[in-house]
Amino acid sequence: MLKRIFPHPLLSLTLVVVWLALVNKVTPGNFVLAVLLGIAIPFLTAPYWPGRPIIKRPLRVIEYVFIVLWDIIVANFQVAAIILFRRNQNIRSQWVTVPLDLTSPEAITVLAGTITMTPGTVSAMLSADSSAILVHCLHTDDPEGVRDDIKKRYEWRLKEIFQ
Amino acid sequence: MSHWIIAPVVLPAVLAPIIAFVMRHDIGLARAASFAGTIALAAICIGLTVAAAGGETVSYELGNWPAPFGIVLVLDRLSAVMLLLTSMLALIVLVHAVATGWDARGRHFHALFQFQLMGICGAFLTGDAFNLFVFFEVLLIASYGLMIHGGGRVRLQAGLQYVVMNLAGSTLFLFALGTLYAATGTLNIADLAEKVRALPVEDAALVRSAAIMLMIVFAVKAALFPVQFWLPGTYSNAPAPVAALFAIMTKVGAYAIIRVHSVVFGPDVPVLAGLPGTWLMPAAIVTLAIGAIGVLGARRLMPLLSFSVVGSMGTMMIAVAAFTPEATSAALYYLVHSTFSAAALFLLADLVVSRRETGDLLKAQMPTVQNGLFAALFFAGAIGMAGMPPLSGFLGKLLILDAMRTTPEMTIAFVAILVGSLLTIVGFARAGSILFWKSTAMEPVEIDPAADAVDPEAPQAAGVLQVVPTFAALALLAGLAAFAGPVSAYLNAASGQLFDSSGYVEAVLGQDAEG
Amino acid sequence: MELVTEILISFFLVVAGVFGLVGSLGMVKLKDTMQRLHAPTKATTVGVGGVLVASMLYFLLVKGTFSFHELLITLFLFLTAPISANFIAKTFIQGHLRAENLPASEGEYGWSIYDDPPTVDETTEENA
Amino acid sequence: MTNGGGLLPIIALLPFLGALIPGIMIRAGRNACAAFTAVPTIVALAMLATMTPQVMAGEVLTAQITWLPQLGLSASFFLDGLGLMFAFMILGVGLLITLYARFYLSGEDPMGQFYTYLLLFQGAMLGIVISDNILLLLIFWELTSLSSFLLIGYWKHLPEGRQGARMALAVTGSGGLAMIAGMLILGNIAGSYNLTDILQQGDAIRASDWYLPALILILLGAFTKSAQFPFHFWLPHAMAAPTPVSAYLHSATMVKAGVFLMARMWPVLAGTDAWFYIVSITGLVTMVLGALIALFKDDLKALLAFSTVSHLGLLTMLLGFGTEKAAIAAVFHIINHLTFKAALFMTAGIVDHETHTRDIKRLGGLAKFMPITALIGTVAALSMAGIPLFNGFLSKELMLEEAAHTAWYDNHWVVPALATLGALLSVAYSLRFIFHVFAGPARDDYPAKPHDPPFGMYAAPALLCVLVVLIGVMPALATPVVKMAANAVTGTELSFYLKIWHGVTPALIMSIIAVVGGAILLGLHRPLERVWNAAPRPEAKAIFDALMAAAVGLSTRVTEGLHNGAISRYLAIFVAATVAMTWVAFSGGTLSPSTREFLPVAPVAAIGWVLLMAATVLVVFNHRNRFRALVLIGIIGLMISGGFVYLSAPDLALTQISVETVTIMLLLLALHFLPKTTPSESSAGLRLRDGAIAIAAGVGVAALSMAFLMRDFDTISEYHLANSYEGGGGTNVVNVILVDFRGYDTFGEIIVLGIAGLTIFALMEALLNGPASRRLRNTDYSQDRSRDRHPLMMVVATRAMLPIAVMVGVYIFLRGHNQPGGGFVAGLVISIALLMQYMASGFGWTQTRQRFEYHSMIGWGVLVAGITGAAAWLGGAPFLTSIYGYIKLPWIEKFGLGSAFMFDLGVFLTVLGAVMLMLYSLSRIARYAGETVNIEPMDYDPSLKPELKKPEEG
Amino acid sequence: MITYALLFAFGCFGIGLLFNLWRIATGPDTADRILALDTMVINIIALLILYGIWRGTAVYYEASMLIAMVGFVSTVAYCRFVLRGDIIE
Amino acid sequence: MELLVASSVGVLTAGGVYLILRLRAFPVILGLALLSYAVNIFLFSTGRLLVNAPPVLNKYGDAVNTDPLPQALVLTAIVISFGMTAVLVMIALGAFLEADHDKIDMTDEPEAEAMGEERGA
Repeated sequence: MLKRIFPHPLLSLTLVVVWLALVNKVTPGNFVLAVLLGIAIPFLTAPYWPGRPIIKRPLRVIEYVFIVLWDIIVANFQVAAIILFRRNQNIRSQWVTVPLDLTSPEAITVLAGTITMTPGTVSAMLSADSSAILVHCLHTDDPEGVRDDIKKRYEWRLKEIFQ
Repeated sequence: MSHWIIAPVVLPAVLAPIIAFVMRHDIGLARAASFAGTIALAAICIGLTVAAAGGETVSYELGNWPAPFGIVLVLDRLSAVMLLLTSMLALIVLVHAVATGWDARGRHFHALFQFQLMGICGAFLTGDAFNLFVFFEVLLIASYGLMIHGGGRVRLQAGLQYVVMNLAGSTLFLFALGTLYAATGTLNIADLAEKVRALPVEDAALVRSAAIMLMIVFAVKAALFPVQFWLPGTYSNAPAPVAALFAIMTKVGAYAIIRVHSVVFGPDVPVLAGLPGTWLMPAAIVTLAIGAIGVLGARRLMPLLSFSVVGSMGTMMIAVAAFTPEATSAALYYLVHSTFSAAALFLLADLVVSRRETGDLLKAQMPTVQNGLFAALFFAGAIGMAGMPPLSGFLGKLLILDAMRTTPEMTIAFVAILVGSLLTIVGFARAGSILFWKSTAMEPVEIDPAADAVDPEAPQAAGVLQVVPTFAALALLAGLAAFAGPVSAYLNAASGQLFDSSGYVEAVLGQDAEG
Repeated sequence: MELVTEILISFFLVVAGVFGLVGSLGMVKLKDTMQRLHAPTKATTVGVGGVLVASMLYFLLVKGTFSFHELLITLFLFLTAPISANFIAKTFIQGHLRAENLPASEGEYGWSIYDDPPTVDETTEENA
Repeated sequence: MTNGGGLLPIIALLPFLGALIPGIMIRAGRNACAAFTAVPTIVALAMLATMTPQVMAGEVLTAQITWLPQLGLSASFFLDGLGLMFAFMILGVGLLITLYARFYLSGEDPMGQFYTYLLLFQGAMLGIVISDNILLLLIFWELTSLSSFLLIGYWKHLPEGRQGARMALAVTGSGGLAMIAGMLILGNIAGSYNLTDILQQGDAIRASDWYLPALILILLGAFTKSAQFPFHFWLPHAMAAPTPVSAYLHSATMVKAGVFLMARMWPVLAGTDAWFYIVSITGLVTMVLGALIALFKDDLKALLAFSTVSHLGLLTMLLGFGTEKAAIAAVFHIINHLTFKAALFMTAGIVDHETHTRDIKRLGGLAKFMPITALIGTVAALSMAGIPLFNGFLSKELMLEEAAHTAWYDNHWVVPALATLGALLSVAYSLRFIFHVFAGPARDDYPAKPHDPPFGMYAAPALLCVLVVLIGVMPALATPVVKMAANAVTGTELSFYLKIWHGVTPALIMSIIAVVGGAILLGLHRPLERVWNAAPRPEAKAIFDALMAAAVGLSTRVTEGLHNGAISRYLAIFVAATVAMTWVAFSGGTLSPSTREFLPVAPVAAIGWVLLMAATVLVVFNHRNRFRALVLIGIIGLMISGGFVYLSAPDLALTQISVETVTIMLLLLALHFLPKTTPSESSAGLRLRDGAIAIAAGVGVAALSMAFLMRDFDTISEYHLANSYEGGGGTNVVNVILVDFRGYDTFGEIIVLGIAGLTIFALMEALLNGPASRRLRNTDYSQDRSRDRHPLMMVVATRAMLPIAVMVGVYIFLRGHNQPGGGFVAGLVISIALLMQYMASGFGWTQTRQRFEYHSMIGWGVLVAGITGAAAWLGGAPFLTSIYGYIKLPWIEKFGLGSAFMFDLGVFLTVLGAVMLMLYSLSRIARYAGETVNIEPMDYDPSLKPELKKPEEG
Repeated sequence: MITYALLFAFGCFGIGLLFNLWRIATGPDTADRILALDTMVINIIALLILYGIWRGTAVYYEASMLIAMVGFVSTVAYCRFVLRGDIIE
Repeated sequence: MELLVASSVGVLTAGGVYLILRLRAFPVILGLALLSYAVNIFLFSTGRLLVNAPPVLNKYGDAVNTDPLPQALVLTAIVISFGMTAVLVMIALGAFLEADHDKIDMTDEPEAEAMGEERGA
C-alpha cells in the first residue's frame, strides 16, 4: 500500500527539492504544494519506472560527486590547453575499450556520463550487451593508462554505490 | 443580453468533442448526435434571424469586457442570414452524408463536421478582426480534415494543394492584421471603423496596404481572380457532401469582404478613396469569365461544377464591388441562391458519378439506374446555377443587373454577367446532354448470358433518403424565388444596416466609445 | 565586502566566458569530428556552470535574494550533455567508421551500433 | 390589385400546375393521359372566353400580385387584344397538338414526359403574351427557351435531337440574355418595368440616349427567337423534334414570340429610322433567303421550316415598316400563317408517320393512297402559296400592298421587287409541296405502305383547313379579331375591313407575277436544283458547330492552361499579385514623418541577427538536403526565441522554442518516410523568377514593418495593462489576455489544435487501411542503420528526467497567470517529456503504459474550457466571464484561484492531447512499415538477465 | 566591474555563437552540424542567464531552463533520425 | 534594432516565399514554416520594440511595459500555425505514400481522355 502511494520515495524527495528550486522561494505554502506534487507526480509517472534504482551507500555518492567535479574542472583546463596551444597535427586521438564490471544500467549510465565529462575522454558507445564502453581520447599516448584510470577512479566507486 | 447569440458557436464546439471521444466507435450514436446538434443549430439560427429582424444590432461582450478591449460578437441581420444559411445547408449536407454512407468512409466525420459549423458560425458572428482570423482557421482546419476524409491519392494531393494555398492565405491574413493593428492600435471592427475614419489623410499608406491585403485574403477564400486557382481542384476532389458544404466556404470570404470592406474600409473612408471597390470589380469580372469559360471547357463533371461556383462568385462579387446598399442586397440574395444551387449540384453529382463506370468524365456510357430522375434533377440544378427561371438564380441575376444600372461599370458588368450566363448555359447543356441524353443512345454491348444473377457491383438505385437532400436544396431555390419579396426585403434591410456603419459602431461601442 | 563580491562574481563570469569561447573555438579549430566533440561537451558545460554560479552569487550577494533555481539548469545539463555527446558520437561513427576501424569490444558482443543486442529468451519482438 | 383580370394569374399558372398531371396520369394509360392533359388547356380557354367580350370592347384587363417589389418585379398580367389573340392561338393549337400527339407518338416514347414538357412550354408561352411586367415577361421568355430545349431534345437518343436542342438553346438563350439587358435599360429609361407604364412613354424612350442600345438588344432577343437572319439556322435543326412539337413551337407559337414582342413594343420602339431599317431589312432578307432555301430542301419538315423562316421574315418586315396598315397586315398574317402552317406540319407528320420517310425524292403520288391527307395538305399549301380563296392570299395581298409603298433610302423598287421575289419563291415551294408529294404517279417503293391515318390524327389539321378556307372566303369573319389585335399593337383605334377584292392594285399585279413565276420556277426545279447543289454556300450548322467546337476547345485550352494543377504557379501568382497590389495601395497614400528613435543595437543582438540571417539563407540554399535544412531551421527557431526574450516577450520565447521542438520532431517523423533529398527540377529561369518574387515580397514586408516601427501609435492595450491585475487577477498581462480578455480567441485556438489532432488521426486510419499500407509494408526503410534501438544510457537518463520535466510543466502551468508560462507551454513541456520517453524506450513499451487516452484528453480539454466559459451564464454574465478570488488556508499564505485557471487547464489538456495524438498517429506508421516493436524498455538490461548470454557465435 | 565582466562574457559567448555558425555552415558532417547546434543551445542558455543578471530579473529564467530541456530533446531526435531513421520506434 | 527586426522579417519572408514556390512538398512545408516565423515577428513588432519591459506587472506598477496585445496575438498565431503545419505534414506524407512521389503539382493528369465526340454542337 505504502509502495503504491510512494512508489519512489527518493524520487519524491528529489521532486520536493526541484519544486522549491523552481519556485525559488521556500514558504510553507510552497512546501505543502511541493509535497503534494512530490507524491502525485511519481504516482503518475510510476509506469515508466519499472524498477527502483538502489543506492546502497548514499555517502559515497557525495564523495563521488566531488571527485567528478574536481575532475571536470581539471578536464576543462586540459582540453582548453589542447585546443588553444597544441597544433592540430600533434593531437593524437585514440579509441579505448573499457570493459565493464558494472551491470546496473544506472551505474553504467553514470559511468559513461562521468567519462564524457572528465579529462579528454568521451564515451562513444556501449557494446551490444553493455559489457564494455568505447571511449574516445582527445589526446593520449597511453590508452591502457586511461582505461585503468577510469576503472580505478570511477567504476570501482560506482560499484560500491550501486551494487 | 441574450446568451443565445453565442449558442451557434458553443453548441457545436461542445458537441464535437463529445462525439469525438465518447461516440467515436459508434457511428450510429454519432449520427444521432450530429443530427440533433444540427437541428438544434438550425432552430437557434431561425430564432436569431427572427430576433435580428427587428433591426437592432446586438453586441455580446465576451468575458464581460467592454467593447474594444475584449472580443464582441455582433448579431445583425446580415450575420443572422448567414447563420441561417449555414445551418440549413448543414442539415441538407448531413442528410446526404449519412444517407450515402460518406460519413463512415473515414474517421471523425461528424466531429469535424460540427467543428466546421462552429468555425463558420463563429466567423459570421464575430465583431473582432483577429477573432475573425481565429475562426477562419477553425473552419479551415476542419475543412482540411473533411476535404481529405476517406483518403485516396488524388484527394490527398488536391488536399495538400488546398492546405498550402490556404496557409499562404492565412499568413497574409496575419500580415494584414498586423499592419492594421500597427496603424490603428485596435482590433475591434467597430473601433477600427471609427479609427480608420478618423485617420488623417496624410497617414494613409499603412491602412491602405492593410485594406488591400485583407481584401486579397478574403479573395482567396472567395476564390476571386487571381487567387481562385485552388478552388476547382479542391471542390472536384473533395468528398461530395464536403464539396456541397464548401459552398458556404467561399461565401465566408465574400461575407468578410462585405463586412470588413463596408464597415471598416467602406467607400466613405477618406484615406482609402474607394480603393477596394476599384480593384474588386475587375477581379470579379475576370473571375466570372474564368468560371464561365471553365464551365464551357470542362472535360469532367466535377470541375465543371467547380468552375460554375467560381463563376457564381464572380457574378456575386461584381455586385459586392459596387459597394452600394442596393447592389449588396442583390449580392446577398445571389449569395443565398448560389450556395444552395452549388450544394444541390454537388450532391446530385455524387449520386450520379458514383453510379457511373466512367466516373465524372463527360463521356457517354450506358445509362445508369434512374437516368431520368437524375437528368431531371440535373436539369433543375443547372437551371439554378446558370441563372435561368423559374429558380431563384434568374431573380438574383436580375437583382444584380438592376442594381448595377446606376453604377459607372454598368456596361462591362452587364456584358460580363450576360455573356457569362450564356457560356454557363451552353456548358451545362453540353454536359447534361452528354451525361443523360447521349447515354440513352448507347446500345447494350452484349447481353451477358449470366445476367440473371444480380451483379453485386452494379450501381444500386438511390434510396429516397439519398435524393431528399438534393430535392430539398432545389426546393429551397424554388422557395427563394417564390418568396423573393420577403427575402429580398430582409436582405435589403440587412444591407441597409450594414452600410449604416455609425449605427454599427454605436451598437458595439455604445457609450464607451468616448472612453 | 562589495569589492570582494564583485571580484568573485566577475571572476566566475570571466572564467565562464573564457571557457565558453574556448569550447566554441574548438569547434572551429579541431580537424576531426570526434575531436571537436570534446570541446563543447566539456568546455561549455563549465562555461554555463560558471555563469550559473555567477548568477546565484549575484542574486544572493547583490540583490539579496536567495536563488538556487540555477541548480536545476545545471542538473539538466549534466544529465543530458553525456547523452547528447554519446548520440553525436554514434552518429559520426555510423556514418564514417566500420567495425574494423574500432578496437574490439573484448566481449562476446560487438559495439552496439553494429551488433544486435542479446535476445532474451522471452519473445521481445512482437507487436504490443 | 386587379382590374377585371383576376383570372389571368390562374390562367398563367394552370399549365404549370397541369404539367404535373401527365406524370401522374401516365400510369392510367395513354388515352387518359392525353385527355387529362387537355383539361387545363380547356379550362384556361374557358376562362379566356369569359374575358373575351370585355377585351373585344377595348378594355384592358389587369391583375397584379406583388412579388419582388425591390426589383420592380411583380406578377402582373394584362390582357389586351394582342394578348388575347395570342392566348387563344396558343391554347387552341395546344389543344389540337395534344390530340394529334396522342396518335403521333409511338408506344415506346415516354408520353407523360412529352405532355409535361408541352404544358410547361404552353404555360411559358402564355405567360409571355399576358405579362404586364417586362421582367416577368423575361422569365417566361427564358422558360420558353428551356422548355423548347426539352421538347426538341425529346428523342434524346438521336444526335440531331440533342444537337438541335442545344443549338436552339444557345441561339435563343443568347438572344434572351441580350434582351434582359435591353429590357433593363428600357426599364431604366421608363422608370418602371410595367409594360402598361412603358407603353405610355414611347416618345420619352425614343428620345433617350439609351434608346438605340435598348432597341438593338431587345431586337436581338426577338430576332433569335423568331429565327431571323442571321440567326435563322437553328430553326431547321429544331425539326429533329417530334412533329407535334414542330407544329406547335415552330409554326404557331414560340417562333412567333419574337414577332409578338416586336408587336408588343411597337408603340414604344417603332417609328424611328433605326427601327425601320433594322427590322424591315432583316425581315425582308430573311423572307427571301428562307424561301429560296425552302425551295431546295428535300426534307418535308426542312422545307416547312425554311418556309416558316421566310414567313417570319415577312411578319418582321411588316412590323418594321412601322405603318398602321402594315401592322394590320402583320396581325392578320400571324393568324393565317398559324392556321396553314400548323396544318402543313401535321400533314408532314402524317406523311412521315405513314410512309416512314419525309424525303420528297422518295415521295409523290400519295394522293391515291391517302386522299384525305392530300386534301388537307393541298388546301394548306395553297394558302401558303397565296392563292385566292385561301386566307394566305388575303394577308399576302396586304403585305404586297405595303411593300409597294415602301422605300428604302428613297429607292422605291427594291422593296416591292424583293417582296415579290419572296412571294414568288413562296409559291414555288408551296406548289412543290403539293406536286412532289401528293400529285404525280403513284410509286411502289415507299418505305411503308401509305394509307390515311385514323381520324384522331387528321382531325386537327382538318379543322385548321376549315379555318383556312373560311377566312379565305369570308375575311369579314376575322375582321373583329384582327382589329382587336391591331388596335392593341398600334395603340390606336383603327377602322378597316378585310375583303378579298381590292380592285387592280399593284399588289394584285405582284401577286399574279408571283403565282405565275412560282409555277414556272417549279417547272424548272430540276435544272435549278443542280445549279443550287453545285453552288457553294455556307452551311449554317457547320459554321455553328465549328464555332462551338472552337469555343469549347479554346475554353478547354484556356482553362487547362490556367488551372494546370501547378500550385507552385498559383502561389507565385498569388504572391506576386499581393506584392504588386499592396505596393500600389501603399504608394497611393502618404506616411506621416517618423516619430520614434532607433533603438540602440546591442552587439549580442547583432550576433543573433547575423545567425538568423545566415541560417535563413542557408536553409534556402541547402533545402535540397532536407535533413540539413531541418537542422538549420532549428537555429532559426532558437534565435527567434532568443530575440523574443531580448525584446521583452518571455512568453513568446517559451512558446516558440517548445513549439519549434515539437514541430521538428513531427517533421523528422515524417521525413523518415519521405525522400531525403529534393531533386533539382525547376529551370534556372524559374528559379530566377521565384527569387525575384521572393525578394520583392521580402523587401515589401520589411518596408512595411519599418514603416510602422518608426511611428508611435495609440493602442487599446493600455486598458489591458491597467486592468489585468484588478479585473483579470493576473500579473502576466499576456496570459491574462489569452485566458481572459481574449479567451474566446484561445478557445478557438485550442479547437484548432484539437481538430488538427483528430484530422491527423483520421487521415492515418485512412492511410493505414488504404493502398498506402501495402506500400509501407513493401518498402524497406531499414538500410544502413544503427542496431541499437533503445540505448541503455538514454533510457536511464529519460527515466530520471521524466518526473522532473513533468514537475517543470506543472510549475509553468501554475505560475502562468502571473509569470511567463501558462497552459499552452505547460502542455507542450509535458508532451516533450513524454516524447522523450517514447524516443528512449520506444513506442510499444511506452504506449502500453499510457493511462489516458489522447482523444479523451482533447475532448475533455475543449469541454473543460467550454464549460468554464459557459459557467458564467449561471451568474448571468456573458460567456467566458472570469471569476477570481483569493483563498486563504491556515498557516499557508493566501493564493489566488480563478476560473481562468480552469480555462487554462482546458488549454493544457487539449494541447497535450492533440500533440500526443499527432505524434502517436505518425509513429504508428512505423508499425505498418514492417518494423517490429520492442516491448522492452531498453535493448538489453545487463542487471536483469546477467546469466543470459548468447549461447554461441552464429 | 561586474558590468565589464558581463560584457566580456557576453562577447565570449556571442563570438562562440559565430564559431558554431561557421561549423554549421561548413559541416562537413551531419554530426558536426548537430554538435554545433547543440553547442549553440548551450551558448544561448548562457547568454540568457547573463541577460538575467544584466537586468537583475528572473523573468527570463524559465526560457533558459526550457531551452536546456528542449535542446537536448531535439539533439537526440536529430541523432536518432540519422541513426535509426525513425525517431520513435 | 528596428532595422534588424525589419530585415529579419524581410529575409525570412523572402526565404519562405522562395521555398513555397518549389515543386516538392517538403520545401514547401519548410517555406511555410519560415513564413510563419516571419509573420510572428512581424505581428510581434506591431507593438513596437522595447527592451527589458516584459508585460509582467510587478507589485509597484511603476515599470514600463511593452504592448502585451501583439504578444498574445502571436501566441495564438504560433499555436494555430503549429496545428496547421502538423496537418500539412501529415497530408503531405499521406499524399507521398499514396502517390509514391512528393511532387506538389498535379500537372500529370492521368488518362485525361478527350471529351466525347459531341465536343462541338
